Amino acid sequence: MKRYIARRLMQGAVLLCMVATIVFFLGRLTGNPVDLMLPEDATPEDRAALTQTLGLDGPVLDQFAIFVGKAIHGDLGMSIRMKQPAVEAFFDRLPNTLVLIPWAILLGMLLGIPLGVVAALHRGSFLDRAAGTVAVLGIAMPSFWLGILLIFVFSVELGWLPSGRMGGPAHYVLPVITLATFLVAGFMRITRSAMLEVMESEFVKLARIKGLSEAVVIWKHCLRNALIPVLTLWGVFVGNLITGAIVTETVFAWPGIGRLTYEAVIYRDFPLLQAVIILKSILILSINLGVDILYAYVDPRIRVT
Amino acid sequence: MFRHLVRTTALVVALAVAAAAPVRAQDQKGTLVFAVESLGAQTLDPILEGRPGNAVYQAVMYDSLVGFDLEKGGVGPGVAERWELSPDGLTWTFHIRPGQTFHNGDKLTAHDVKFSLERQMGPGSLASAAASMRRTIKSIEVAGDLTVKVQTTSPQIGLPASLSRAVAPEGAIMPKAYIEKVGEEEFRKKPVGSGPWKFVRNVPGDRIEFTAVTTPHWRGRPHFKELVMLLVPEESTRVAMVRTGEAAIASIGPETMLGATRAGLEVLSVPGTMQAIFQFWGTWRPEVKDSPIAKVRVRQALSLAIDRKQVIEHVMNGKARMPYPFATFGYTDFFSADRWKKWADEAYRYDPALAKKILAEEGYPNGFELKFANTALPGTQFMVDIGTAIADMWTKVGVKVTLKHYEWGSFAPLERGDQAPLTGWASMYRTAGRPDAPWRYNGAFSPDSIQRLLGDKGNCQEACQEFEKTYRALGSELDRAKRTALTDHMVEVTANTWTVIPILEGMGYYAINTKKVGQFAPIPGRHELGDVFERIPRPEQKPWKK
Amino acid sequence: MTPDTSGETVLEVRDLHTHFFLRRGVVKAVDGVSFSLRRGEVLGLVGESGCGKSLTALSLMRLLPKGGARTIKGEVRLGGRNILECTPAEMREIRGRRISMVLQDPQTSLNPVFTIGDQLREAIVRRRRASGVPVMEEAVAALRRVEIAAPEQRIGQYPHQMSGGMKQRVVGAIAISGEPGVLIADEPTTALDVTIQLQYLKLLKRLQAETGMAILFITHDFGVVGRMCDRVAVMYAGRIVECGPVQRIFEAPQHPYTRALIASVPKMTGSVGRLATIEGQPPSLMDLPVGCRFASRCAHVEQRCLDAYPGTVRVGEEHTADCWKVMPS
Amino acid sequence: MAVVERPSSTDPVAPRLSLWRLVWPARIPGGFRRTSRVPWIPIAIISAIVVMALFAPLLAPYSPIDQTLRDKLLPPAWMAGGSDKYFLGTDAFGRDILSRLIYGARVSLMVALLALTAGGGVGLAVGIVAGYVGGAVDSVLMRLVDAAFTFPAILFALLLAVTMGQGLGTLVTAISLLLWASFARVIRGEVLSLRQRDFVALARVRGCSAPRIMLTHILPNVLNTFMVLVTLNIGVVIIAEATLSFLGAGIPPPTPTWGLMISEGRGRIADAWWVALIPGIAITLMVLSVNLFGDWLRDRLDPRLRQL
Repeated sequence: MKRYIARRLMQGAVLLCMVATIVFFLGRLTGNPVDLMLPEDATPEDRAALTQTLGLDGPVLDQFAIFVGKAIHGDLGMSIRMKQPAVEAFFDRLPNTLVLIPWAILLGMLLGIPLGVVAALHRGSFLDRAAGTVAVLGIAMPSFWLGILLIFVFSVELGWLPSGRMGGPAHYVLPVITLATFLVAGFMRITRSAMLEVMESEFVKLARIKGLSEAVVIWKHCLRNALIPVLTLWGVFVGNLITGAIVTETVFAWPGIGRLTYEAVIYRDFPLLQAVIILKSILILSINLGVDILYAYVDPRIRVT
Repeated sequence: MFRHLVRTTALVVALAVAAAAPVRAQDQKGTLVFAVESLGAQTLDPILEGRPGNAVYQAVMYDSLVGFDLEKGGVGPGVAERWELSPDGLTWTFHIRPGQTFHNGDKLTAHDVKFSLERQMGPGSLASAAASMRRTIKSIEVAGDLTVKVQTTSPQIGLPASLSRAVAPEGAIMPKAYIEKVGEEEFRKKPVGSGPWKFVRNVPGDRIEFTAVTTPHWRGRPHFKELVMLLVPEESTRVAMVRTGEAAIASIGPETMLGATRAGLEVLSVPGTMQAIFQFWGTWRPEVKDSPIAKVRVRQALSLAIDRKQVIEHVMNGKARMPYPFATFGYTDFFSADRWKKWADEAYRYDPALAKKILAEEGYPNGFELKFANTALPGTQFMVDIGTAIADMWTKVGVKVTLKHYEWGSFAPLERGDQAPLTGWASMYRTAGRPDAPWRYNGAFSPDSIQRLLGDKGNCQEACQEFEKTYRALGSELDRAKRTALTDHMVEVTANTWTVIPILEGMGYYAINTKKVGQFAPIPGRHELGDVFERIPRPEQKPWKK
Repeated sequence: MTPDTSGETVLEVRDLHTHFFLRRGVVKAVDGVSFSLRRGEVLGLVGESGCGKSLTALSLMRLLPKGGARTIKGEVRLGGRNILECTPAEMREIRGRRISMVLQDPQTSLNPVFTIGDQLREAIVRRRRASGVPVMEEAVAALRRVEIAAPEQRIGQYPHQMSGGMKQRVVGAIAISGEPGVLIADEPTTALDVTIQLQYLKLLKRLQAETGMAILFITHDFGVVGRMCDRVAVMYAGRIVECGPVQRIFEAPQHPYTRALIASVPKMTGSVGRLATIEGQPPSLMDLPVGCRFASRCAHVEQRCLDAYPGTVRVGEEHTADCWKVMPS
Repeated sequence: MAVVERPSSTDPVAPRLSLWRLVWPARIPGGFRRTSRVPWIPIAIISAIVVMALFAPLLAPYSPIDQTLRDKLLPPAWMAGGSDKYFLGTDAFGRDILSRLIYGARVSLMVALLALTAGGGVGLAVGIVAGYVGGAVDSVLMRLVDAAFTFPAILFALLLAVTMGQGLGTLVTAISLLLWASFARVIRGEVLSLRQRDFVALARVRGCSAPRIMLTHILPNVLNTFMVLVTLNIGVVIIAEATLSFLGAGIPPPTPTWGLMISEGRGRIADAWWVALIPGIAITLMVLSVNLFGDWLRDRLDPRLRQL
């Protein structure tokens, strides 16, 4: 297990280097943030001065060397737009996104797993197709569209819920629903297929031979096994959610890292963009590693190897 | 008798209390929530923020050396009550309004003004005009507590305007003693200004909170107790928040206006905030010589093909106006506005028949292929819609429009260097509403400017030379009448080249929940509300008229 | 190995029909199977793959695979009661306690995410509900009974930590923990190594002797039949074609199919999984002939074989065969 | 738990008749197994949209980009104020929504086709090579796949859009980058198991070259899986297109795409709901249908495929 983790960490480091390099050069291709900071009638002189002030005037390769040198020491530069260390800006906003994600996953699972079980139990029947349709509906709607519709219905027309911003529990409802609908289909599908596989297995037959009740057979013997693949999806889903948060956070004016990333692109805030993508990758990698370790505890077969 | 006296005294006391206390309590109360699409850099240090952000949220807590004409728009008194130019044109003297204080109690003096201007020009400043200021300002002297003298290297007629928030953010006045005492870092965390609102809290990516000053302020004493500015990037969400009352005011685009009105919201429009224009790139270059757009009359025909009234009515929902010539507005300084208004109404009319005729005469009876870059500058996303609309109108007179869309960040780099990607193209562009026309003209037409739409140093022909001459003359002309004549001439020379063609004069738009705020008027030409909040009444004080 | 004919009948199967209803048609996998099982007896059920052996077993457990399998006719009398008429709840009471089963593949028969102890305890707890004896001790005892060394340690282990043979013993322990009167063993040794096979068979024998349960032993291995069984039933294309005491079947097989089977197994050691020596294929279960199902492969086929199915003919004591050509005794 | 009791093992003699069975007559007593019933409704919807895309110029009553500003924001014909000229109403430029919807199908499907060909093709190739060749090649390719999974694809698309400018090419590139890794991962898994099979071993014994084996033995055997992946990912592409339009990185106006139509109409839900709602419903129906069809296809062709 230790060797496994060590290997994963090494792989992660390599990945990060790749990601950092790609982001750096891709970012530099996209133009100078100075253009977005100056008014349209600025003089060339003002432009040159500002470029220099921001340290964007050297050759790209030199800039890259400086970036790498600093990055090794954990310094990912200052946000150009906010004049704040980029790492700090990221961690300022990270909690706001992290408070959203567990609820979204929880809601996604609460809807997706029972739907998957029901679909598996009634494979091929009307219920199966109905459950599948409901789940797929979640990925069939663009989330910004869903978000805007939800705001229109629940906050403007009905006045039940606030339309945006962070705040009390009520503020969480719509963003969490928007994020979760996206996950239901995934959870439902994997639960269904895992359940189908498990339900045909010999050990379930043996459980029945023992005379266990159907409830125990399904919800204990089958589901516990079916949950293993569900768990592996977590890593993927958290990654998706962090990316998906871009849209949701924009629609609901949620000051999280999704929104921050989008702003970094739009304002050409290179240091911030680099920092955000690198830190996000670290986040996704560690969540995946965490899920794998957790996986080992749920599935005893992996624990030893 | 005694009893009577007691009773009277009690009554008097009660009345006095009743009179005094409620005044205080009623005077400032409630929270004014403003939802805005962008909070810029969201920093409270003026030297780190550009113009729009400064005008949105820094303006509420900082005063500018030169202020506004609240009625007409353009320049007016600010921290300085008045200013004058020495006869040689090299020294501006600013007379500071007495009795101003910063939020920490310090008096605002000439020292703060000198400090602030120098800080704007200093090395750590991201002010867009920092370099220009360094070049033009020779020295800044404190001539008494309330007098500042600014010496310039050459006559700078436009200096006061460039220190007015009507034009630029560089005039923001910061507290010298405070910054020197606590240092820059601390100042950025706990900023202190002299405006009618005090800083409370800044939550990055979410909001900035202010509280009203309780003492009288020359800009006006706020009617609300708190002011919260929310960052809500998605427009439909902003409108939803105004509808639900989560926000009182939200910035919107013209496309949302109709919906907001139908939903029972008040829609406020700020006249003269920008001009949407289209312009032709590198028409003077030899390689474009044979291209249709190198011909003045073809360019004019393209303008005649645009039905501006339709665009105003349907794209801008009626909340826009026929434009003046390029970069000029009703409030433009030293400018014969009425004359040009008449001229523009004629010149910018819709005459597709004439347009087709001209095209035929110029040898394009079947139209030609026009490459058109559609783009929108930050904050005016509707420019894309205008571009789409005029491209369609050109199609209708037989021009084959090749439309390419650019996000602003990728368009801006194209106009620099040899402009190869843009040469021979037409594109959407914009000019912000500000009173000094020459500055903007210089940026568009000067042979050493970035855009150099009439020619560059190596290839400056008739119109280009004429512009150059007029602009130079304007730089040192102190006489009002002559200055106006020169400005008019500059406008005429360039307008007749049909290289930069206004489409419409745009406005700033706000959706307002009338249950949350009372009626107020914006400052003409000033899109952002940063200098307006203190004058916004509570709904019970001045209800909106239906 | 003389059959003990004195024991009471614990399981009686009469005219069992279990068919698969598929879109393409009906697969008559079990089509009129009858046999009986006496206390303390081991009945071997032998036949090629796909002849319906396993489905017969599952029909008895009423654990038919999903997807259209239904028992449409017949009787399964367990202690005098037709369990095909039981409600699902009653059936659960019966499973594990009256009739139990050992599955073919020990690798997949145990739930990988629970410990051996957990899975054993589930069976024990159900049987004893409020028993005073600690369940744990009983689980250990159950493991010891199936000859697992160091059961105290094993009980906390997961299935993947054990060998195949050991797992099959655990499965056995679970199956008999409810002290069932009938145990169905569906090819329990097929997946095991030859040496372990022998051990396991011995264990089964011993357990049977101890508890007196009846075993329905399903196999395609005549060698195992000889070692384990008192009687044997030969199944072909959904029906039992011959049934009798082991010795008689070996010495004097009556049905041509049985004869072919035995002939193809030199010295009773090989398997009959794939019979290369019998020409042709078994008939499609979806499209069974009217007559004898073996007719298409039988060397002695006659017209009557094709025209009608031969009845079950008693050919000796406890010995029957379904063939037109056998002589009733 | 009566629900979970298998109907097949209930009383064989007299199957219980329940209301449910009457309502759903397919489960008549002794009825046949009903798995993977052909999803006719989704197939019909998909066919309709494909027909719309193919014959857009014939079907659309108007040009999708011609503006009639005077007729802007007309509601659908059946509503008060609607005009018979515009069955589904008009948008803010007075363009016919029905025509834009029809042409939008064309653009959306074009994007899907190109992105799936490019992204899916690369994924297929990478998956086959990684799975078959194995060793260092496999490790390197799979690390690349991991990197692609770590890298937020939407951001990548945004970056590309601001770098290369918006357009079909950018969009297709961006979406392909989003797709290839998941294709590669699934295909590789398939190939790994195929490699163990006899016919591959036989081919190797016969002396077939590696490329030949990959092309003639492996490729045909993963095509089913590939088709299922393609089908299920059509929805992913359509949603990605819409999302990128929302973020301002999709196909620029005035070209009609469904995503752009929603994006342009999203501010008007209160007063002109049809502008955003109609294309939204179209997207939802299409993606739903494609997914349901894909699910069915997967059950038919490749039941082992788990998700996505």
